[in-house]
Amino acid sequence: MMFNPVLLIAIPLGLAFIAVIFKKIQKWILALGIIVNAVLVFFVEKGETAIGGFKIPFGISLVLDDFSAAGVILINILALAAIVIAFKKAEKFAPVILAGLAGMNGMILTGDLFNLFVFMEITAISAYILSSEGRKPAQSFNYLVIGSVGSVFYLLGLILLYNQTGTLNMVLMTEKTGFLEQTVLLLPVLLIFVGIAVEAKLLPMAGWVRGVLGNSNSYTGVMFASVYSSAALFVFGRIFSQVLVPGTTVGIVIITIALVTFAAGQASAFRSKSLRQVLLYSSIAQSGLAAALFATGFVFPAVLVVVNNAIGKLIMFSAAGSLEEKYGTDDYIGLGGAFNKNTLTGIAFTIAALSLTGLPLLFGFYAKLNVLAAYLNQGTFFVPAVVLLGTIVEGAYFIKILIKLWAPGKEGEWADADQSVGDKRIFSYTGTIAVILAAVLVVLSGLLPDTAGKLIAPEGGLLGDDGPAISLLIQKGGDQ
Amino acid sequence: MKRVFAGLLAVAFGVVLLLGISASTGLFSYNEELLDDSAASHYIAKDVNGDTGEIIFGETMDAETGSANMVTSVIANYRSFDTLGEVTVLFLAALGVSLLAGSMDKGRKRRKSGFILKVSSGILFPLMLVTGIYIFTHGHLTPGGGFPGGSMIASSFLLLYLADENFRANVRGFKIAEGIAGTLYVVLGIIGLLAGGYFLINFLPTGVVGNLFSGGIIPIVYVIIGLKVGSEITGIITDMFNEEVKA
Amino acid sequence: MNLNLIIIITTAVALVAYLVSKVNDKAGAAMTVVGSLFALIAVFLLRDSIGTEITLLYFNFNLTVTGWYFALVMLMAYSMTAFFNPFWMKKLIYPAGYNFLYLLSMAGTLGVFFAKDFITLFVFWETVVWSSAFIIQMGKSRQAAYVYYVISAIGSMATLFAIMFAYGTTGTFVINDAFGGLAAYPGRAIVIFVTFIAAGMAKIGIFPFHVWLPFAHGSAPHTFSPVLSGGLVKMGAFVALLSVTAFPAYKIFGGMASFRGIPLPIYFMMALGAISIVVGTLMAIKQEDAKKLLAYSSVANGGYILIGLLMLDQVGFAGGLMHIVNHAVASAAAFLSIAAVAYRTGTTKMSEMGGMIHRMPITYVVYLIAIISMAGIPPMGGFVSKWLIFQGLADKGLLFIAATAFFGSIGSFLYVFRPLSAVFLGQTFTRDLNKKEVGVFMLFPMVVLTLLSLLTGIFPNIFLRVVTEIQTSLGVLPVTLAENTIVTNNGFLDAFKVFIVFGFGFAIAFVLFIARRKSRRVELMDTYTSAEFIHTRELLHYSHSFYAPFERLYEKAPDTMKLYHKAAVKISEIGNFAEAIFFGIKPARTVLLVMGTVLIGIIAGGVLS
Amino acid sequence: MIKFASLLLIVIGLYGILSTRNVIKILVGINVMEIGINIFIIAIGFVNGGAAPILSVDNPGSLLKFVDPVAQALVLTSIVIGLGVTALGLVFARKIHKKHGTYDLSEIGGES
Repeated sequence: MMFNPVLLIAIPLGLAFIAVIFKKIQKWILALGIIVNAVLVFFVEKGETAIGGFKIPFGISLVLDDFSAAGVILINILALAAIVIAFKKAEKFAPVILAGLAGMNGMILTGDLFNLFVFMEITAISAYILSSEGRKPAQSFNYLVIGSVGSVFYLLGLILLYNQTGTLNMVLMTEKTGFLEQTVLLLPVLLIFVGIAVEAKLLPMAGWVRGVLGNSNSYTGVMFASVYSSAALFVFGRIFSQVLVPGTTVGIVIITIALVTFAAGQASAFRSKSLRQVLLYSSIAQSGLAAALFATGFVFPAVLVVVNNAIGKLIMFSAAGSLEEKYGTDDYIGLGGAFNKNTLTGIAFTIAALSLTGLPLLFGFYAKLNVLAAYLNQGTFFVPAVVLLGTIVEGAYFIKILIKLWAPGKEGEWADADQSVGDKRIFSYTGTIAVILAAVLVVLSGLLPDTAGKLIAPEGGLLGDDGPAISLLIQKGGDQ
Repeated sequence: MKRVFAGLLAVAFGVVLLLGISASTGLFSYNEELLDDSAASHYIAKDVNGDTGEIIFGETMDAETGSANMVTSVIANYRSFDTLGEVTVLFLAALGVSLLAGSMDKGRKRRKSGFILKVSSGILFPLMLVTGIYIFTHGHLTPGGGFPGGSMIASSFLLLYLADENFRANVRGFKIAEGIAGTLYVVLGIIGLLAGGYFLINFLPTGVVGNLFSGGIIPIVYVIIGLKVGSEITGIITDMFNEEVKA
Repeated sequence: MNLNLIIIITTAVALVAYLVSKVNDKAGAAMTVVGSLFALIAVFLLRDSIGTEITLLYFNFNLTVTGWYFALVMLMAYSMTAFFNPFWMKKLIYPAGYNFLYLLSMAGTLGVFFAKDFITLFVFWETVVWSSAFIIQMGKSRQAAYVYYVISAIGSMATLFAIMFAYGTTGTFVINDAFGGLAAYPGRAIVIFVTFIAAGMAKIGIFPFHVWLPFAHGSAPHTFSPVLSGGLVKMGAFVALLSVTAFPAYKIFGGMASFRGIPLPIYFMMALGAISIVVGTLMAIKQEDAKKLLAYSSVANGGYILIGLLMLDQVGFAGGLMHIVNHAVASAAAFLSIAAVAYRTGTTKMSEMGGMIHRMPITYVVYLIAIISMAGIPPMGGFVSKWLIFQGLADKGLLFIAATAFFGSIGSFLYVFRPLSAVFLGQTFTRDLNKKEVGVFMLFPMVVLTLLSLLTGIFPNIFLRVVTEIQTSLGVLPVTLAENTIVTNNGFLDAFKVFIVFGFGFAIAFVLFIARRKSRRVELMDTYTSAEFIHTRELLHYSHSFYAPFERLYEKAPDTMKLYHKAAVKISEIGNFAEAIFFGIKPARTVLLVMGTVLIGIIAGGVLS
Repeated sequence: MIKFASLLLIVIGLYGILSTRNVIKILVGINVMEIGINIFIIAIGFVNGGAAPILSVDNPGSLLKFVDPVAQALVLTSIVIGLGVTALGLVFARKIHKKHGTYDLSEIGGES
């Protein structure tokens, strides 16, 4: 039995409204909504669904192709994982989270640019509300202002395009903007880029990230770094690899911004001493990488990067948030040996970090391999060099953290368990189980890259025609 | 100095916008025609799903949307999904206000208001309420609709707040009202999905263009939106007032 | 028994060892002995299946005689060191993790040596890098693991770039095909050659990547340093070998400018090897810590290996390959003996020990023979291989490199004897008077390695026969071997005769030593000068300011580590800058930047189009 | 002309955001910007000589010339979204005031 994809939006939305009526049981409604969505997402019909029964380029439609399917599956599963990790922290925001989930699903699924704007706003507002958990109203306010300015810019760009094309439908827009000159497109595309880049965490629009993510707890951290940012990146991918494919001039500008984001993110993470700050800068860097890939048209590698980053940051932010809640600090210098008595979470954290760095046999390795192959097949050497240099820096700061958290002890003396901070139970049981499952997923998909690749791109539909036929590059080893 | 710089940058940005926009659309001229085959032209002719000929006010039966107000037909039918989202935005904002304001503590006391103000606002209140309801029930015929109507309802409550320092609306009641209205909207969509195969499809007969009972689900949607917007904005107002006076 | 089974079984044993260690860490450590010995024997028996190919999951292996040779060296280092593991469990923070990673990294090295395609090579390579980084952090220094990882990562990422570049150029990952197909792209070939060999150089510890060795070798758990120096460093040698053989460097660079028949890119690498010899030697002389000293000696020896391998000729290449065995055996033995001493005394600082020969005579002999081999003094194996390398250099007339190689040989006399005199000779510390020789279980691997060292020195042809096989398989003219002599253009070497001569001399010296043994023992502090007692014990110790005047000659030499520090500081500065610019709490800043971005974007777009 | 005016409003709003540190004024700036963009959308949707897009006794047939109803619908949505964001922004402003006793961001200092 396959269902209409609109249910992915309608069910959480309806439940959000219901949760307001029955405030007492809202946490169970939240759980129900998230679980139903996480199951339903595997049983939705592929293809284009019209809303309201109007013929497609004129009515609003939802597009569920390989790309958006990968997106919604990721988002809904991550949302489930996030509430499993910290249900207690989530429950008071039940309607907000449900509406936010609907917004994210809508963002990824929609085939209409204005509808996208509406869903982006839903998502953004739910994010503003969640950011208030950081108890830093000035940071939330900063986020809100940047988000509003971004959305105004997006709207301006969109309306300029509408004036030229008379349509808001993405497919038709692609077709009609094809006839327009680059000079005419330059301003609207840049404005739209700015609007999306706020949520996608690209510099310089990511000014809010440090304040918001740097004060996140184990729930909101996961939501921002993993769920929201993946959704925004999927939207970025949709727009800039399929709808408004940037021509060379706009493309160079966007890709430059994305690569600067990557480099600046890695460098900032390298210098940070606080765990959450390292992670948030690393997220920014990964967003930059994914954005550069999307804007170049390398969709599949970009999706791999997004997925890898999402799962990794899910694990790491939940751990960082829990550490902060326990010790009041997440300065990793002061948290020596925190994993010593919390081995399971430690292992999950390690796997996540290694996967982000691209250690072989973990999922991240295939992501990196595909990224490099995409560029080098095209004959671009500059970007792979930047990516690899970034990876060295990334590996450096991650191993610094891992060493600190695993092996306490003075320099010049053997690592000593007695010098480690803390208690046996820093992390909640459900949280530990969730992160372990996520880590197992990373390892399994690393060991069986083929299966994982098929899950992400069932018919190779993300690869495009001229892309290398590498669902996962690895098999080429023996073939020839 | 900073301001001068900000001003210069804003001006530079404005110039770029000007240039960029005049590259695509004339800045001092307006469109002479709607673009051929644009969405708007189809919405006006109500022929998205097939040509039905000219729509004549008061004559055409069972047109595609049946709403005389084309903006309404766009909002509540062609792009009803946007509107659902828009309602959700407002819903989230109201929720956010109540979540955040609820966690704040006392503010200053309000001044006592005069007798005349209290009485006259008591007279105005039902008038405004009724006007609001009129506006959203006639949204498919005349300018206006759910949002203006809802805002009017909310402003009637705002009037009471301003006029009477002891007035307290029942926040919980508004929350329940908005929840129910929102749920009904989604349910309406799902009924459409079950009945017509499409979410939010206009599954009722649309009647004669221009009649009060026309437009299929459009008036229903607008009533829902009106109630919802009204209760949401009232909720926001109440929360902000409560936040100020909570002792 | 095939390779897949070996890898699977060792990995499985690693997992079992982890679980067993949770119950009883010593039993788990014993599993590492079992696992590594099993792998050693099983790989030894693979000799018959050389030339076959095999696939495990998506990993493709190719059993070459080269890989077999390297794998045996590696497994020898692993299995012998494993005997020490049970005695160090108490000191380790994660005994179970140690045992697991020990065997995992061992399985990883197997994959590297038998890899048929780049992906396999890289996957196993990184496995080894990470698992050893996690072992090193359990030792005396966290910084060590960090430095080790960063340097390795620089190499790994450069190599990954080369791999993907070669793939982008030729469309295949199979090592021989991908590299073979590069002949048509000489421009790309240079980039690929240089970046590919980077990982190897980082692992061998070639200048400027040598900085991690003193950190990691010096501070790793004592039971892992022998593996690092004796074994893992050889993985780098393997990559260096690939860069001249699988990547037919001489063929591809054949048309380029060359220096005495060596194409410049290769000569450049050899020069780096030469610099490593000098740097390693000079730095080793300075060290106060026995393990750090040995680490720098590994740098120098890595230089020899690299130079030998890069020559890819009849003699020098054979010398390089031979030196891999010799250095692995000798360095593992030396590190193990220092570990044995540290097991008893608890320190590796030379100035805190002395006279251990009276307490641990067998360990002393092990160390003595190991350093003789490392310094390249007959009759041990190190002499044979260095002799071959010198022959190769002399043949080609590579004067500069030959000079540094000689310098390194002489320098190694200076440093290897320092721990000998400081740790084993001289006065025994009172604290150490009641120490005993280590147990049989620990003596066994040391003795085995010593015997191997002797074997390589007396009958080098046993090993050189395998070397000739490798040379043949790579299409290089094999070194000429007679019954028990090695013949080169410039002469011949009969190692056995050399041994007889040296043995004779040693016997006479020993007899004299026994006959004249009349010395009286006094306490170290039982002395005075200028009618004053000396209270500073250090001043009386052998190792104190041993080569102070000599060291003064180069104490101002620049420290390579500073370069890396500077790079790190630069990156932090960029990070600080980005943070200061982009991340504030005032939205005005961000809005300003957004507007600026749009402006610049428009202008850039306008300019570009 | 109206397009020009609306652009001016956008620029004024931006200038407001850039030049003030007061949270309330920043919100005002955002609102000015939003109004500017809304007017711009309406102006884009305007058709010379077009009637208001409502069928009525005066404009009975759909073949007549109407202005773009889509633009008006979009503006309605955009207004409501702006309202929601402003409401939320005001609450944040109140929270800032509660916490720091000021509406001025530059007086808050390095809250991170």
